[in-house]
Amino acid sequence: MIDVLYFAWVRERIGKTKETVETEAETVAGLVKELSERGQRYALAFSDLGSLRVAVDQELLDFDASLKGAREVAFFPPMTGG
Amino acid sequence: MIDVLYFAWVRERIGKTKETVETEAETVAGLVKELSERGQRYALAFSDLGSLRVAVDQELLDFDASLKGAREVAFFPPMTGG
Amino acid sequence: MNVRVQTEAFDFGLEANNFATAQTDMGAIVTFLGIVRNLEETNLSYMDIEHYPGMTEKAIYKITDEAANRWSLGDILVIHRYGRLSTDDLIMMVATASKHRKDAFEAAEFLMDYLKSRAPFWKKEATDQSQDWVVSKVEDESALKKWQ
Amino acid sequence: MNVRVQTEAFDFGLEANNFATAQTDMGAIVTFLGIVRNLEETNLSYMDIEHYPGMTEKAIYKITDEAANRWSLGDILVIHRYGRLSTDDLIMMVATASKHRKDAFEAAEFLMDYLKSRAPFWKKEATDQSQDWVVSKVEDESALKKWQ
Repeated sequence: MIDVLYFAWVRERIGKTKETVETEAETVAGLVKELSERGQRYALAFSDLGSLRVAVDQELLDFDASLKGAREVAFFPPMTGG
Repeated sequence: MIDVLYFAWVRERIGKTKETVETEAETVAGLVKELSERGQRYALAFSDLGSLRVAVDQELLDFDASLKGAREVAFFPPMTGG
Repeated sequence: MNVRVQTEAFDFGLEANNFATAQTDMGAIVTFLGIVRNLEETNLSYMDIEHYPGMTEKAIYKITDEAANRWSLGDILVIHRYGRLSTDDLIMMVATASKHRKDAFEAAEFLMDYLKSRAPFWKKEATDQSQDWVVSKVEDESALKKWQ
Repeated sequence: MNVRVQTEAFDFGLEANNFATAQTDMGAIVTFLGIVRNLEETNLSYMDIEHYPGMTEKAIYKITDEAANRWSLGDILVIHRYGRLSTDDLIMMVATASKHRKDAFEAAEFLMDYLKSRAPFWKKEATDQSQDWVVSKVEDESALKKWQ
């Protein structure tokens, strides 16, 4: 069971801020593949991974990062703070 | 007739803030040579030109700068503002 | 080190003075202040800043720790707002204190470069025409290269 | 552009706020503040700053003009004190305003580097032991090279 969070336009595109997902995926990329199969909104949101960033347990990582022991995964566009 | 100004330790070493000098020197270096002959205080103050800076009419210049038309020459150590 | 992520407005001058006064042997203080501006020819009505509660402060502390490791600093302050902001509102500020001006300057610029694209904030600008997420700039990503 | 050479104390926060508030379309403000510190192991009693009346403001404006030519700036503020200062007194400040943080940062650092060794100020530090003119640092001269 992993909490999946969405921010900014990813949140808007998917239409959720957060959901709990049952997954056997071993990496973020595997999770993305599963999520993308959940429908058009998801497929669209995840259609270009180059325009997405991911945090696993609140740490910025790459899409090939392991999900072993992960409790929270967040997807969002490149940050625009400052 | 040129006003010659001294600042910081140059002022202290020569013992004057300002004096008016009658000179035929064509360059700052020429003026320095004349001033150095005015006594030990001057000779000491001008003994190491590498540790001195000069401004002609309030503009930082080199010791080979011309004195043509100059009204004010200032001698001082490297600046330490900021 | 002091990191504040808040919706409330802050007083830049007051924060800057408090920061400077709190130092005892740091002679060089550098601050950066970011203000909401109507830079494009569009007519900005307001800006919404979203962030990632839980991760945000952690991510900022990671950046300030890195700055403290790389430069000789006495103190760091980061304030970043989220929520709805209007033109002329203060978005965020950074302050650094060091014995040496070079350290204070470089650390402040480093903090800004990393806060810009490594702290989880997202800006959405609303004009009378539309609402658009601000797109990250290639320059912002390449600005990080000089610190690597 | 605003250059002030004065004996009077100034309020850093107030000046920083006034500077920021006076801007209309500059989103990035950088400030530098220099404070008298007891950095060495000697016991600083006070500091006297001498300057060259007549030349000082002219020299500073030359530096601010150069900064305005090199970077895209909306405004510049320089305040530099002279006369007798004690530990914790504010010596000087610089503020820059730009649309872009990089310009504001670089211009402020450029101003500091040039004010340090091209504006006619001389510091003399008095301790309970002695009074000594501050010697210019090789680093301060070499700091100018990166702008040439």
